[in-house]
Amino acid sequence: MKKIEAIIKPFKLEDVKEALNKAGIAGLTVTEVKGYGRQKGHVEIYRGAEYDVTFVPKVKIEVVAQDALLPEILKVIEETARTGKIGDGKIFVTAVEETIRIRTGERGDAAV
Amino acid sequence: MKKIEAIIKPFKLEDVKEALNKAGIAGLTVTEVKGYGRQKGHVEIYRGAEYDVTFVPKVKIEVVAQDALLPEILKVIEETARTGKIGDGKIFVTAVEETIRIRTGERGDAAV
Amino acid sequence: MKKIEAIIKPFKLEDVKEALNKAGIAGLTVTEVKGYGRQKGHVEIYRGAEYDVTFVPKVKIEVVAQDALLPEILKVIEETARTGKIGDGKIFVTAVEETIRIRTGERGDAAV
Amino acid sequence: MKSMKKLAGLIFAAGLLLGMAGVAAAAAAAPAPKVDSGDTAWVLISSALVMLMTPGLALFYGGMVRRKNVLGTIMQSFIIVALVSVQWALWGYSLAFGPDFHHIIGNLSWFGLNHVGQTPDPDYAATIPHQVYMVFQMMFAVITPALITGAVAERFKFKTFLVFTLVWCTVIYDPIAHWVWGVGGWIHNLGALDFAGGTVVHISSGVAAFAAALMMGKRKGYPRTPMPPHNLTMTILGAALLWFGWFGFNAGSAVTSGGLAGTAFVVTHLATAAAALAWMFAEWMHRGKPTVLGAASGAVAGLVAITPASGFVAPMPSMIIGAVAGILCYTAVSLKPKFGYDDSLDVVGVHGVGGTWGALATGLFATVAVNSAGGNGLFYGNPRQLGIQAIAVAANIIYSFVGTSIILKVMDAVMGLRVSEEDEAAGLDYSQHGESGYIFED
Amino acid sequence: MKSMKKLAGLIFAAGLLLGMAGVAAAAAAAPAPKVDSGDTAWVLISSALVMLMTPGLALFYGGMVRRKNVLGTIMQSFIIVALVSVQWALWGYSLAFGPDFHHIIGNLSWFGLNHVGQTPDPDYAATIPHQVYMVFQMMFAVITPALITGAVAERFKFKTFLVFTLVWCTVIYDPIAHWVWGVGGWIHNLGALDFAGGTVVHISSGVAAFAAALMMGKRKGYPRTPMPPHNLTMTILGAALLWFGWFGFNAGSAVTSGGLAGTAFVVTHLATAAAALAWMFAEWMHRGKPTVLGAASGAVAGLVAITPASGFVAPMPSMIIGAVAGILCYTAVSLKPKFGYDDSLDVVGVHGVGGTWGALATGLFATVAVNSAGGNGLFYGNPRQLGIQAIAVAANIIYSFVGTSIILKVMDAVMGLRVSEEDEAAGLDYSQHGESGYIFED
Amino acid sequence: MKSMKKLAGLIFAAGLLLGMAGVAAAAAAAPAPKVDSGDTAWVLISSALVMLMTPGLALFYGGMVRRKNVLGTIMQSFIIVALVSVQWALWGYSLAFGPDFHHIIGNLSWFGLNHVGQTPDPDYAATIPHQVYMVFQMMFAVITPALITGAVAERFKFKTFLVFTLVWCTVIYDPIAHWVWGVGGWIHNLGALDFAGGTVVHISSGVAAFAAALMMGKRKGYPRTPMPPHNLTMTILGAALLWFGWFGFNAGSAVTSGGLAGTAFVVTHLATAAAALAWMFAEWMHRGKPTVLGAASGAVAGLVAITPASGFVAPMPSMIIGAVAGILCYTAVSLKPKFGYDDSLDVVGVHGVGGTWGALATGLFATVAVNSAGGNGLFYGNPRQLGIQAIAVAANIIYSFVGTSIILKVMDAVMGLRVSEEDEAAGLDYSQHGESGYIFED
Ligand SMILES: Nc1ncnc2c1ncn2[C@@H]1O[C@H](COP(=O)(O)OP(=O)(O)O)[C@@H](O)[C@H]1O
Ligand SMILES: Nc1ncnc2c1ncn2[C@@H]1O[C@H](COP(=O)(O)OP(=O)(O)O)[C@@H](O)[C@H]1O
Ligand SMILES: Nc1ncnc2c1ncn2[C@@H]1O[C@H](COP(=O)(O)OP(=O)(O)O)[C@@H](O)[C@H]1O
Repeated sequence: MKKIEAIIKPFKLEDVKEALNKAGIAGLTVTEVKGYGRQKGHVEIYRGAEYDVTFVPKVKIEVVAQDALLPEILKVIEETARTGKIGDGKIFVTAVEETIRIRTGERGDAAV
Repeated sequence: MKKIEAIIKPFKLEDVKEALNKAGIAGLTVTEVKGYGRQKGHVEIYRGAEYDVTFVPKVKIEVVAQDALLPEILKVIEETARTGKIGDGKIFVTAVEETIRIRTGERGDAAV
Repeated sequence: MKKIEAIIKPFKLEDVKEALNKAGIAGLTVTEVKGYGRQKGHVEIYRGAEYDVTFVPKVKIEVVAQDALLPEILKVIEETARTGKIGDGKIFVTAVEETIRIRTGERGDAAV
Repeated sequence: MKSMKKLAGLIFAAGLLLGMAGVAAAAAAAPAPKVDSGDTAWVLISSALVMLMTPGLALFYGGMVRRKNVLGTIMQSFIIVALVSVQWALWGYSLAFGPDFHHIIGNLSWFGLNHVGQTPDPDYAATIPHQVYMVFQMMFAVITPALITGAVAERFKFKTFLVFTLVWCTVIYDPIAHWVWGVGGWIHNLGALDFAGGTVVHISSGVAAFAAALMMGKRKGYPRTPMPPHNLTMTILGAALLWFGWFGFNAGSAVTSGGLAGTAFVVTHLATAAAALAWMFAEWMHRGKPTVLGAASGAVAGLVAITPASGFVAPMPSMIIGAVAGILCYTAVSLKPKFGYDDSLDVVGVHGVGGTWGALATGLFATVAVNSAGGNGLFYGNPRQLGIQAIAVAANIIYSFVGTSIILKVMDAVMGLRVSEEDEAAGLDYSQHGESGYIFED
Repeated sequence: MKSMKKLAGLIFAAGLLLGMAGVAAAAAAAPAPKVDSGDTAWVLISSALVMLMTPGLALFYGGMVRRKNVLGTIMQSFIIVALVSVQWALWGYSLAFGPDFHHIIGNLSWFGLNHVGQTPDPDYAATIPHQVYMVFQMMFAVITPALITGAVAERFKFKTFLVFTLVWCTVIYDPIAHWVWGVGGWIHNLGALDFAGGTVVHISSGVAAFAAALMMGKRKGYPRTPMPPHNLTMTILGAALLWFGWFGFNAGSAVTSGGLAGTAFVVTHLATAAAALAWMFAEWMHRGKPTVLGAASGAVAGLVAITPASGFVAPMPSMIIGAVAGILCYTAVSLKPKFGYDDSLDVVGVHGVGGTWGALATGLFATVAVNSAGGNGLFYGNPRQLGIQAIAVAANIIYSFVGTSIILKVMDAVMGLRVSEEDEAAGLDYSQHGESGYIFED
Repeated sequence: MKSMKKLAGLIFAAGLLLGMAGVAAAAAAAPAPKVDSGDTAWVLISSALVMLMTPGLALFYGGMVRRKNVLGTIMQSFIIVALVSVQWALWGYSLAFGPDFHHIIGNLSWFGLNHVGQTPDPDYAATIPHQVYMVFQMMFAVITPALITGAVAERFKFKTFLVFTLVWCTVIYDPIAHWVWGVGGWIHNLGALDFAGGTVVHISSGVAAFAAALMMGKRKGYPRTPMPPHNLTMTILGAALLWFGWFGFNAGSAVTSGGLAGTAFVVTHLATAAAALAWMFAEWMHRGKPTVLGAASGAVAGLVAITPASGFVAPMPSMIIGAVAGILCYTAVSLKPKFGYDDSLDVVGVHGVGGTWGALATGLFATVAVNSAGGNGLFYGNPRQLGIQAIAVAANIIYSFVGTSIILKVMDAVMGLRVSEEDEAAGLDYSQHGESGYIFED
């Protein structure tokens, strides 16, 4: 199995979830994160003083899936999350050795 | 070393931590996440309009441990986090290539 | 590529980010987490009753980078995040099979 | 479709009420002979201040529960403002202050505010419109049941809570108010002193809270799972609004704007100040840290304790009343875990204990030098007053405890007191009201 | 450098104002013959209460938007307090209450509060200083445009908003206030009853909100993307402050401290209570859950509806007015999605509908038994009053709708009404003000 | 065991206080000859309003610090309400307003509120009970030291803070209040005008804040680490409560309810409005965005500046005073980083600068047309007044700066001013009070 981690713009979350859902992926986990990269933060002003806010709010989506689904998932995320503007984010793929569904104790592909 | 990532119901966190502790695992990291899966979210009502809240609050536990401890850890988490109701969550296992304790610079199994 | 995950003390975040930046690493993702380990939490008092707060606030930094950069990154994080006091945190290294930059579709080392 | 029918039903019900309009309105006529504009201004603003206390309480309590119950907790106080006000205007005021029936209750001749008009009722307040006195008292009737909700926070079923509140006000609060403040009430006739509601408001609610906590049982997980306050800044804001509003509660109870109101204002503030300090120092010595929640709780304890005494005691003794209240209530609250019941937000320890201490302290420190219409207490040579106070306290405790227990027993059988286990785990906000307190994502 | 120049410019502008100081100050002299201290105390504190309503509204609205717009939303109300107060002191009060010009507007002879001193103006309030009456009215002028902002929340460009507010107050609010309350105003002369602003404040703003929501267009993503309230605890606090302040709004409108203020206070409270319950029950039946936001919204609907009636109706009818308001406004708000415009925070459904119902209900339930200077409504044998009320309502609706639409049309062409798409996505807090509402990290 | 002993000690201390009860209570007797109910109502509610300002300040400041210090910051203001009230009742009021001792301080004959009863003291307020005047003044004594805490936020050791507050009030505030307001005070005798505390409250605290910020040193990380406000919605709420309460502060200072209170109310509001706008526009021009924190800060600057002038100037000049205050204070605050000290929440820039400007502006714009008991300023033909104002300002600045510096120096040596580095990093909430402001998990 593979774990696909995508760091995306928060307002794209709903769309990506819908698109994955349509592609038959009905399980994922979401984390609020902050990112730092080419896209820079912004400046806020408090009593005449400027503050740099370096981190940009992002959302991390994690999907664990059978190897065979990988290309489809990557495609879906890439297409849905893309705005073409800097800061669209990254996708990372890693290998997962085992998966367990806690409720049933199922393991492997069946548990995803 | 292995990294065990478990997505569980938030109210099980304390129990799982205790159980792992008893099993000799005294280090872990916890992240608040939101999950989407078989367990559906709920409907909220604001001024007569219904809103779907699709994501369910979950907690992610990450434990990095020596390979030998893996079966025991999986067992403890599975047993403690299980309620038998939908939404109990998943456990994912991945390989960790290196571990470092920042304070001492120790590496590998000693650093866990 | 490798993914370097470092759990560090929150007040070190800014320093670590700066140091990584200087070392040429200009992308990373940050998550607020809570840790449990040798460093214990603290006791809070509400109306004469004591509450154990077992988890300690930590910050998780994730950097994905080319294999060649690994030693340098580890060194930078270790040195910058170290205070020598308990609770300085851990660094975990895992293998990343694929990286994609969503905006451009670039893959592999180019995408990092 | 079905909901349209229901709406129609509601509109029909409103139509019924309409029938009463003509009758009731007549009561508002007649000239107002001796209304004093200054006294009226003071009692009007005091009524507004006391009204604000219940939302203040909502925040005070709301900050102390877990996040998932914040709206459910706030809602209980908020909706009580609406519910009890209607009850009061319809029959509550008449039961409490209407013409006496055998010294135990008012009759229903003031139902729907009949006879309660713009002219003063000299029995209660000779220089302000009767309606103003009525609305001032309304705010007391409102906050009393709201206080109880703290004891059973995080598990009370909303539907049952609504019915309980209506019944409790009618069966417990209204009679007690009549006994103590109503013309002809038996405790009133005894000569008991309760300036602004130590017995009527705080003992009755504190004791009801005790009965309710026992009957309701503990929150799931209590005491093993920590349930720390989710937002103490909200609690502090609530405490501040309570303190602010309490000036109306106590100094407004003079129902005139002069020296007595002034003294009541001063002693209210000083007792509160002393109590906040006393609780803070007690906790500091006992637990090693001076807490913000402690200071706020101490302030409330002081406000509670000075309430019955506020129109009868001088400034210096008020500080003693407050300081003792701070220490006593802190001790009571600290000992709670030993007794093993789950009074979630310490209503018993603060209102029950503080109210009892205040009512008795009135029997110690009262002096006619402050209020010639009051009396002297033990320290001013009149031990009898302490005895009378003790009787009033005991009567209130017994009646409220027994009465509340019976009401809850019946309601438990009929409707169930608690939300289901799943609903409790999910939190009241979602399970009872379908809402979230905070959504910080976007 | 450049910014220093700008500062210099500002200081120069201040200097210009200085020139007027001498002239204006003279107005404050002359003896005050018959000021009543109690009446004055009541209207002073009422003014403070009404002032507090606008920050209360800021919180009420602020809690209902998404996190990223909380400051932008709060700011609109907050800065209106400043902006409209200055407008009112300079020319607004004169236009609204100054010597009549052809029954449609006041002239400018009270510009800069000229002739508005410490002596009462018996035309408006015989027992309080004229300045106190003026400042009380100021707070009404302040809150009215603030109400509108709810309809266009989360997308209004700040700069345009400032100009719009100034123009709207001058061209819409000030004349309407003159028509209804000014000596010589044509609706006033007709005999329409509007005790505290059902037409002037609520209809005018509710209708303007409608025009603005239409003109401004929907929020990006509406209605597909859920936009739930980000902090209902803030909204409840806001509602509580509104309720509290509204006692000043309505009972203060008696401009004396006696029986009339008392009745206004009582009916305000009872209508609000009934409306909160009615909305809650209606939603409960319709959607299956009694919501906290519903109870708070119902309370506001009740406050709105009783406003015009508050000095003319008796307590029991006030509960009917409130209950009907709760159901009506809930229905209106629930039907909004059918109409497809985006009135973000339901200003039309609450203030437009509630204000209209209240103004008409005054024509049903008014009775001289409550206020001899008022009139009788339909249910007290005077159907004519209902007709007059209907005319007043219609005139207000038409004028506010047409006027607001024209103003916005022009401003859209000249300055643009909405923030850019990116700014809307980023949120008003950052894009308009460069700030964050909450930073919870450290 | 040990803690039980401590509790016993506390109860014993309470017993000692008890001894004083009899003595003090006697003072409350005697008939009240000429109390006016309207004036009393106004000063009573004003006292409540001013009391609310300190919790308002707690929120205003609390929102501006980092999350980990929110309770610690709120606590400082909250506990000051308790601490200073007790100090005031015991000896503070006597030192400030008691019988004059050589024009520099009151003597101790009013210790424990001896001689402060229900009868008016015509020297201070002829128509309200002396106790009411005393409690009104108490609230001023409370807020003044609370203002200082903003300058040293996020690092002051709680224990030291408590002692410092007591000493500062006794040694700095009480004498200054006597100089300016006490019968026989030397600045009072000079003819300086300070209606509601520009010098006594704002200059004294603003200058003390300066001394304290210098003595305490910078927060760890300042200015490199950004320390933005963690909750501006809380700050806005605080600002709103301050504005609301300030009507009591300034208009209540008339100690009567009539034309003078009315003008004070109006000018307070207009100056605040003008200042909020002025700060907002200044920041907009200077930094490109109109900030919400700027508008709120400007409002506070305006409130500060109009305070000394509020009973002496006419409405139009008040807007100038406010507008200048907004620009001046914005400039001062913007320049702070250049001077390199860490006045965390800009107490110097707002209260020090604003208070000084206000005191001097009183010497420019005062007119007997507003208050015949006041005086004329420079623009009304009396340049002398400006000179007197300048002397008052200078005396206050010097005394407060030197005095505060000495107190802090001594306390630093004896108890230490700052929390340890680890405690500062962990935050005051946990390190000083063992609590968390927000726990949003469950
Ligand atoms: N090397 C990296 N390791 C981990 N996360 C990264 C890395 N580079 C970028 N990110 C994440 O991706 C986000 C977007 O990256 P950024 O460089 O701003 O834009 P883009 O991907 O369009 O070039 C960042 O905010 C960060 O969260
Ligand atoms: N394929 C997946 N990848 C990542 N996380 C998943 C996946 N499937 C489920 N999850 C996580 O596990 C949680 C529980 O899954 P769910 O399908 O609701 O229940 P169950 O595991 O009992 O079948 C989800 O809320 C989500 O956080
Ligand atoms: N085995 C582990 N797996 C995952 N996270 C761990 C593990 N051990 C420690 N951590 C994380 O590292 C943090 C620091 O560890 P701790 O044992 O307190 O101090 P130190 O690393 O200095 O020995 C913990 O709070 C936790 O977040």
